[in-house]
Amino acid sequence: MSDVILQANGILKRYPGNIALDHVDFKLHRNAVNVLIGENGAGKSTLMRILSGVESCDEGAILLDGKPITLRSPRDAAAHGISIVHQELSVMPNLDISENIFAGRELTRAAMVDRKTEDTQSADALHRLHKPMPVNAQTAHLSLGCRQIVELARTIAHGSKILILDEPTSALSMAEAESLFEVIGDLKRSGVTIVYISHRLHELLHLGDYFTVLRSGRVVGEAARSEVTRQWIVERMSGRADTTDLQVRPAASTQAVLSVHHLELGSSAAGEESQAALHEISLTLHKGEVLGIYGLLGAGRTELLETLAGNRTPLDGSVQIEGRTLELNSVGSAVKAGIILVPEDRQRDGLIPELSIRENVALAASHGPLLSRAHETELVRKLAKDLNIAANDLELPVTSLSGGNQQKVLIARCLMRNPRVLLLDEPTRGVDAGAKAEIYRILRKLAADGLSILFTSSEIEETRTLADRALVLCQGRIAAQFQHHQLTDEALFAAASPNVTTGSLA
Amino acid sequence: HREELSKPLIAIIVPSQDNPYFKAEGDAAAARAQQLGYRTRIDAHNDDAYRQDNLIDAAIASGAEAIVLDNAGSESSISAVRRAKAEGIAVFLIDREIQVTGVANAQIIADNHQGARIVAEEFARATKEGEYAELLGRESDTNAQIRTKGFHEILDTAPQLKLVAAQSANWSQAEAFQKTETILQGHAKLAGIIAGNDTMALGAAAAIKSSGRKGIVVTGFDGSPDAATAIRSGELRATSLQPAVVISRLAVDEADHFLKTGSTGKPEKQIIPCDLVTRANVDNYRDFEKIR
Amino acid sequence: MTSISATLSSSDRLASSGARIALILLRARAVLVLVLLLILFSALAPSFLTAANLSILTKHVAISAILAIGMTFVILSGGIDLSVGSVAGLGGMVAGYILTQGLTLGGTTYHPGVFVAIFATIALCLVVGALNGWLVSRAGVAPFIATLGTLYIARGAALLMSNGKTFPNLAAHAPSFAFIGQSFLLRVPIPVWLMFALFAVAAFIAAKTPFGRHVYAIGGNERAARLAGIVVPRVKMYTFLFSAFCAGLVGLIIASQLEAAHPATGESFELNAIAAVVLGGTSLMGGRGSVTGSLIGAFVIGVLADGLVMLGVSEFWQIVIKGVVIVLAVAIDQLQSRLQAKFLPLLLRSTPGAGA
Amino acid sequence: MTSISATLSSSDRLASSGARIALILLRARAVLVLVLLLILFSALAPSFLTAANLSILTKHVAISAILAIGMTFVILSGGIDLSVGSVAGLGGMVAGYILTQGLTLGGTTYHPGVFVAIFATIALCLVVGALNGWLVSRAGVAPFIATLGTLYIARGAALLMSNGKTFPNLAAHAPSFAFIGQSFLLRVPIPVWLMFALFAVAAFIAAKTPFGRHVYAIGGNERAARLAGIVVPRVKMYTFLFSAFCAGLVGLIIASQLEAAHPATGESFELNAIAAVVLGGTSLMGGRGSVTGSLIGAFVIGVLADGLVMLGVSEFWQIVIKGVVIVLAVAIDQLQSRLQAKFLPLLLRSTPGAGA
Ligand SMILES: Nc1ncnc2c1ncn2[C@@H]1O[C@H](COP(=O)(O)OP(=O)(O)OP(=O)(O)O)[C@@H](O)[C@H]1O
Ligand SMILES: Nc1ncnc2c1ncn2[C@@H]1O[C@H](COP(=O)(O)OP(=O)(O)OP(=O)(O)O)[C@@H](O)[C@H]1O
Ligand SMILES: [Mg+2]
Ligand SMILES: [Mg+2]
Repeated sequence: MSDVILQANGILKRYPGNIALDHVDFKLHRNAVNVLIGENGAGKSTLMRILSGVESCDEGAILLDGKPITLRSPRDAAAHGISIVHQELSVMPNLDISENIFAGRELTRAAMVDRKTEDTQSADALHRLHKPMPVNAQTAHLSLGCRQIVELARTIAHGSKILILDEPTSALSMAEAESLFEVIGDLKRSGVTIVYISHRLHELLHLGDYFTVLRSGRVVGEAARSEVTRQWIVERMSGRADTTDLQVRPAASTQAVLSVHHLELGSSAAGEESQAALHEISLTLHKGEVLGIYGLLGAGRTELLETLAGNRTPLDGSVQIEGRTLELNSVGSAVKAGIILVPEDRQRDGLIPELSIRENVALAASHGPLLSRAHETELVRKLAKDLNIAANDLELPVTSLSGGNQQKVLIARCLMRNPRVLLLDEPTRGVDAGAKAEIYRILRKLAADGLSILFTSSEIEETRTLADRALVLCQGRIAAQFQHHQLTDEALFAAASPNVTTGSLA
Repeated sequence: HREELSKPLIAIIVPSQDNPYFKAEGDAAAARAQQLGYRTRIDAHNDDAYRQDNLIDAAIASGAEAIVLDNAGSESSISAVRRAKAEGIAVFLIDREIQVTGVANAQIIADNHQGARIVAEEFARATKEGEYAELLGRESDTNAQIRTKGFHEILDTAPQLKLVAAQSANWSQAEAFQKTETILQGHAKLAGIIAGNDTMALGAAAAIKSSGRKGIVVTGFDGSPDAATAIRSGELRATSLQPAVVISRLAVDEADHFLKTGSTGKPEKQIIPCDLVTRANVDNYRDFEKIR
Repeated sequence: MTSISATLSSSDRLASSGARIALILLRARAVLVLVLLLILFSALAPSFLTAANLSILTKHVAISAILAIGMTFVILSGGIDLSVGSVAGLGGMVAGYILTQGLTLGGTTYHPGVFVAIFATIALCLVVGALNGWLVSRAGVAPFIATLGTLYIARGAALLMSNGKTFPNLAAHAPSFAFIGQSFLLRVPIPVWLMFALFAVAAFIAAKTPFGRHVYAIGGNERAARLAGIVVPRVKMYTFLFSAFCAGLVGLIIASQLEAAHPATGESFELNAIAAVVLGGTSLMGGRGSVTGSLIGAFVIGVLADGLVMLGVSEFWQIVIKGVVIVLAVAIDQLQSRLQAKFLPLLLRSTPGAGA
Repeated sequence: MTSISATLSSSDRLASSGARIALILLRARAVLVLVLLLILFSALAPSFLTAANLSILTKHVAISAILAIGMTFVILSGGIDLSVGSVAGLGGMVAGYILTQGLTLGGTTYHPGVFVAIFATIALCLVVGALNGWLVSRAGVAPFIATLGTLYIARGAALLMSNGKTFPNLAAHAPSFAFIGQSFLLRVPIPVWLMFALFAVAAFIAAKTPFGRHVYAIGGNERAARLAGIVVPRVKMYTFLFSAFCAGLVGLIIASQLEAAHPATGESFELNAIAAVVLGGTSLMGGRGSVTGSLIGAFVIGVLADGLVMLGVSEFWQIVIKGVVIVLAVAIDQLQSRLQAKFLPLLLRSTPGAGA
């Protein structure tokens, strides 16, 4: 039988506003790790959603072992032995781990769910992932990382021919990722074909057998591992933001704008999201400084920023802005003090999809009792120009914008309230290369104009490019602090990972 | 409280507590029963036969000696009454009958049919000729059905009267008001409105008043004090007074007699005629009662 | 970069026009149904399309319209208010009580004027509204349950006030009370004026004030709204207060029209109001909709009710038809927005951005 | 690694035990209220705690319990069904019609037996349920509106079947029909048997079958459920079918108890059913709750209703008290889960992982 197990020909996928996939041809090589690379928004997840029956393509054909198949639903895909771990978490928080693993494909005996078998199988799926967890624990109480593991376990438990992993490690600690790589090795040996998507080059080079590069919905390169180098990938992706013109310099002034002392945040297991705890967080942010916070997901960066933004109540510690201690009990109070957050998850915590661009920008900035549309439009237009928001009509629904421009809209929203301190959580998550570079430029300019900026990132690249100074957060504690010239991959990784196994960082 | 609890209980169940007629009915029964040394309880079934069923169960369970009931439907009440009888509880029906005999100890019925006929006759006399509209009660209620039947026995034989609109206002004043306003728009020459009860009649009268139309005859049914006031002021032409108070007292007296002697000493069905109340005799009545 | 902005500009043009079309269609849907009904009834009932009847009709619409306008903000912010019917009933009773019984304070009984009565009525209704707001925004009770509870409480209170009796001929006690429900201004009934006044105010608030925008924002994405510094609980509180205010007003109007206050008044009004809001294109999920839509929706319901009465359609058929209209109108709405989702991309097929 | 898994396992241990505590408390809440009521009424009304009365009480509870059990799945999956009351009314009327009028097919009239009548009733109710399901899962109409529409449609249909009249003494037409509502088995009323049977089945489905899990999954995160390959529309369809089935059963029971079918039967039953479900600790957002809870909730409502009647509490106070109980019970629930959220972190604070 041929080396190609699954083949997608001329896949075309349109979304209102843009074309996600433009006649993509994609080959899956039998029991190998097929790596798919591309900048944010390149179309990787869309392609995978189509191959896993979640979405249907507007044009194109899918061949399994040379025979055309139609995938109308995840069930169809499963029937053909295709399973996927989606990029965005899709666990059912009200179900426990084992229920989640078998949701939709329950094992039954005499029309009854066979819990015992499910539990044992779940348990050893988790075991194969080197991540034993109590299979009857509610997923609502799990960390993002553990939820990710649960989803992996789901696909493993169903023993499928083709396994698609869309950025599986984005939520994993180094060590957890390590054990995942071992599992992938096992699976490959046991004859499973794997699609692996990630933004972490060292992983890809470590794992991949065949590489495909996507750029804005098109295939721009295919090669086997032997021909692939870091260089090769980077060229194809051409994703490297052109940041030559960004001259980063140590903070001009030493005037502390924001200073945090011994901040403590309790972790809670209630509600839909678990939250990482924060311990002994002390930091100072100077006027016009750009301070980066690097860490792996789950490190607690979001918690830190949300606490500073008044959205979470700390157990202990004090926050001073320009010397004045302030009560962090509500977002309102933080905003009054001039601290505003650009949240991590745009869709979930940022945008109001029903409202127009203008309304989203001017959302909470009220001038007097009435909204003067003219005045507002003027302000928003000016901001849109400064931030170079590519929209020629501010009355459009904000959802019609691309990720990068949506992000700029949120930044503009904060600037509307002329803040002293701007907090950005993952400012370039899901933002494509061009826009990324632009956002860097914008942030630098704002800093140059005297705004103090505190941002988090999971990308070393980004931290290095943007930050004057960087803190590394690890499990809720500040693990290290680097001046700009000290920022190197190894140093950051070392500081960020609970226990490092740098061996794999080829 | 103790010796209050030791008194025998008479459960009084009426259709509703927010309608003056049923209110008076219930209160009169309770008052008499307390005079006679009984403990009483008033509940309302809101013309929901199932709720009535539950209320009777509750009465049984709380060991009532007798039940005075204005029932929720001549057919749908039978089984409940039968159950009470089976439990050895005397049931005295007031105001409305049920379709079987030998189950209730007494059925002291306000003659809705006769009442409907007399008010319809007065309506016909007053309206003389022309178009008229009818406001029916909740069409799923037995009384609404009996009354409209009675109306039509008279009015359909009056060739000079023409029915141009018949709408249900569900016994409600507000609904009668709106529907009348609309009907008036549809029929410029409307000469009269015959309503299935007083609250609807009052709603209609209010609508006519606000429309500024004159000389439209409105009649009601029940004989409520509010209706009496409206009759004095001429907004209502007539109503058919059901002797609620008399009926209730009779029922309680017979219940008392039965509980003491084992018989009511009266035939089961006693049909109490309704009185036509017009401007001429309105002052002879007060609170559903003939006072002179 | 160029390609991006290219995609955007072109897609924007389409998106915007698409959005506008959508908006117009959306409005159009309610309006369409309305127009159809008007034509139908005018054809079948000669006296339907007379000035006099339309004035009466509008007066009837006013009741559910005022409730719907109040309900709109609650629903836009993602809530629901089942208590409006009971609150209206309670309001009428309070006015009736004060006008007939007067207020007894420390032994002596005062007979305050109509304005005091009206003021007190609104005040009490606002108390119920505040209770709703508190339960939802502070105690975290689901709006459906919170307002279901107050539905019962307010109804029971109304019945207790008069021990179930009606407060009769208010006109006799306070002739000027008739004003709210019965008088005319420039040959237009006062309730209609009130309706349009409230509509104007509400539409203005929704479109032109920060509060209005906050309501939409909360309905659209409550988390985002909170993070943007909007004080969510306060906004929700105001929506329930406004809804209760409108309910109180309705209670006064009805009491004034009937010159009597009946404790059962307003039963199931809430369903009409909600139906009106939804027919008007407002989503029960919140964030999407308009006050104008609700007004139109109220007209649809009102016209349907009166028209069917005029045609002499039986009560039973009226009920069925009402149900069918509600379901159909909303189903069509859904269908249409689906079609839109389908057909927009096809328009976008030939955007340069994709090719770039 | 070690430290992380340590954090996890420990936090998990706590989390799960926390969850259990929560669950127990949650159940306990409804049970607590129930026990309190029972004690209260037994103390105040001597005849309350008699076998006879408890049997009657349970019979009354059966009605709202059966509706609540059916409603539970709809609500667990994130929907709501306002039409159950009307469907119950319609069901009774269908049975009544067939038993009294017979079925006329092509001129000749058949007088089918009780079983045919029952079968036909259930069948028609399922049709309404299917309509609900279709509107919600296919036409994409919000459950509230879809079932509000069918509420009117079914009610109107019921009234039209007999033109508003009652179908009288069914017992005479079909003595065996009395069985469903009036007979006893081992001195326990049949409706009570039906209630417990349905409860057993429903509890089993919810806890032990894939379907049950799918319902929870959809309520918890519909998108994730779809991605996991659960056929969401089908599941929703079944929930509405089951709800309609229960409603039909209630219609039959009542018709059999009254030996007559009244078209207005079942008005506002839906509110009792929903209240019962929510009192039972099921969240209107879906995903959280249990059939057992709904049963307990139904008992709370039933005991409250009967108990107050026995105490001779005035109808008006009954209404108020009902409202207060609903709000309080849910508010307490909220409060408690808040406290939990507050107190769990303090426990988790000192987990090794955090210290590592
Ligand atoms: N549901 C959707 N509606 C509209 N546009 C979408 C939708 N999903 C994806 N897109 C767009 O399609 C393009 C490809 O998105 P996709 O998620 O496949 O990118 P990706 O390569 O997975 O990016 P990332 O690396 O951030 O996951 C993007 O421009 C995105 O904005
Ligand atoms: N998008 C999300 N969905 C669900 N849970 C999340 C999400 N983001 C954070 N969490 C929860 O918060 C916990 C702490 O992660 P958090 O996001 O605060 O760390 P972080 O350092 O901010 O990582 P990142 O910013 O990359 O998410 C995670 O373990 C996860 O349980
Ligand atoms: Mg992706
Ligand atoms: Mg984060």
